[in-house]
Amino acid sequence: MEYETRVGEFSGPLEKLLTLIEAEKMDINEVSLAKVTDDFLRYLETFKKGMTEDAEAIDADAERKFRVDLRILADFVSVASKLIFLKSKYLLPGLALTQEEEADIKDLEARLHIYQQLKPAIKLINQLWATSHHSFSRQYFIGKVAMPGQTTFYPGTNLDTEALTAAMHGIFDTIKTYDIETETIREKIVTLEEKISEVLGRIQKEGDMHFNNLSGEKSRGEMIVVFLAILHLAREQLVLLEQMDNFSDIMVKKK
Amino acid sequence: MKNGRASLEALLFIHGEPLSYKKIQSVLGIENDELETIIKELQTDLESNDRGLQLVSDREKIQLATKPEFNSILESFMKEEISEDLTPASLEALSIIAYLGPISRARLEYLRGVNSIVILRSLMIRGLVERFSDPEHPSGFLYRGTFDLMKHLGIKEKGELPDYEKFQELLKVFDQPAAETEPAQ
Amino acid sequence: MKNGRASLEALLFIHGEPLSYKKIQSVLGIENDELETIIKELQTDLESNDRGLQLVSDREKIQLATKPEFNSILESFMKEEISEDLTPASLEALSIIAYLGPISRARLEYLRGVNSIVILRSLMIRGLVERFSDPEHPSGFLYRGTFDLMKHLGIKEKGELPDYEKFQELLKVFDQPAAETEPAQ
Repeated sequence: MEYETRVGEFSGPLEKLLTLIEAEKMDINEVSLAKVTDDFLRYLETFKKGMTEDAEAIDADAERKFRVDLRILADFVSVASKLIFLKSKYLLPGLALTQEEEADIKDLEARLHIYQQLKPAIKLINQLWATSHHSFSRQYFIGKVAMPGQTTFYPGTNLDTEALTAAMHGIFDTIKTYDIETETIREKIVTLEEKISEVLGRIQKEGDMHFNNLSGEKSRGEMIVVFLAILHLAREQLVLLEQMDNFSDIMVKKK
Repeated sequence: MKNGRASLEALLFIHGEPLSYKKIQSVLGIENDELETIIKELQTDLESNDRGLQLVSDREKIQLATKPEFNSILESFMKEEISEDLTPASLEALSIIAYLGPISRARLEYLRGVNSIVILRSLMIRGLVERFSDPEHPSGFLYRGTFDLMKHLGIKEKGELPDYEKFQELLKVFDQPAAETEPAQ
Repeated sequence: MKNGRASLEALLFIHGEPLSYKKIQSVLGIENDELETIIKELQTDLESNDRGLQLVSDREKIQLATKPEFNSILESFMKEEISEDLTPASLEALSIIAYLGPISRARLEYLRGVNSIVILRSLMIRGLVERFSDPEHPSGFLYRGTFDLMKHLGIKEKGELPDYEKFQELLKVFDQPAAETEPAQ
């Protein structure tokens, strides 16, 4: 299927994270995770950029591709937010992690360990796929398909128009569920671009301001996205991050 | 040739139809004499009571088939298989073909989200569906309901099926423009 | 049963697709024990270098297929549909399903850290993976590799995958209840 090409290019956040950690020859732990966070976010950005380009095309195919990408993005963002929490432990001592968030980070570590053990299996299947000799079987009742003009007709006892209509409804229900699931994901993602431009806008308007101000009354999830956006901006060197001492607020400054 | 019998068995097994001596020689890369020897060996093997297959041949062609002593058991097996009630999966495939046919296999599979080769074959064997060459892509095939199916459903054309218009509309939303025709087998 | 091996061979030959043990028992009118014995006998027969066929099996179903060593002879004959390349994501999902299947979507997604509905759909359309009702949770589904996958990889059963036992150990992680959450928020 055409629109799965994009999905295929990205194995997933765990694979990416593990690759980054292994490239640095580090073990899987909090320190190494915190260390590769920026690289991970940068990667997430390139993924996002590809998506925006797709979203500009308006035909149905591009729209579908965009929705598929959203699903994957959701998972990358989910991992990214865990990394941000972790990083924030080092950067924002004021933002104490809840038990749940600590558990999330432990869970991420555990998953990476499992993924590391799984990786050889993926290599093995890839090898088999590329080099194996195939075994072939016969078609279902080969040679028994009725020739034109031949009268075989076995409808069974449950075939009527109602049964066919019900089956059609079932198919379209499945398709609808599939679409709704993506819509929900879309609603839940606060897109990075929006946040980034929002932050930029406010900085330009009000000059330097405190991170606490910026995040305002928002939910924790959104606060993380704001933080993510700031990290992104800092990386792009659009603003400078300044933390006076370990326990203070972070200053966001216009460059 | 090493493993001549085994190669011949494998080849005739997947081909399903009578295969000419010439073709076999070229596929296995052997001369006529050697092929004759291998066929005789295979024939002798198949005579065993532990084998259920036999070679059917004329001067030019040869085919692997089941021994006649299993005809009755196999025929009743097949009859039972194709007269069973349609499974939910078969009904699903058949409904798409009835409502949206003629349709390619790729499109059917795309809508169902499942590989449908075997189900299509079973629907054809049951006389519910037929396959024909796609007039627009001569190398591809399309599937449609048979005349007997329409008669059984009590309709003259698919437009008479309940909610026909509605499903056509729904389909437009979901439709996929990419090339859909099934390559020739 | 007299001629058990021969009947089984003829039955699998005609049917072509994987056939369930249950169905075979009812067609041949034999009990499970006897069927197991017959299958073992047939398997032993097929090991001979003079035979070109083998049995592919998943303990519930069984199928007659050609031995992989005849691939080069047969490939030109079979228009293969599934040999297209696998994308990294498909490969990742397929490997997990091949080694750890039957597996739920939630577990697959836990291990991949990524929503896998699209990949699962594409693997099912290609006929490499199939979905079935979880016998322990009737409303849930499990995914497993298909016979077509095994044949494509040239194995007779999934236990022949390299280091199969070792990777099975990884399933122990699911004994901890925490490992069941879906990754997508």
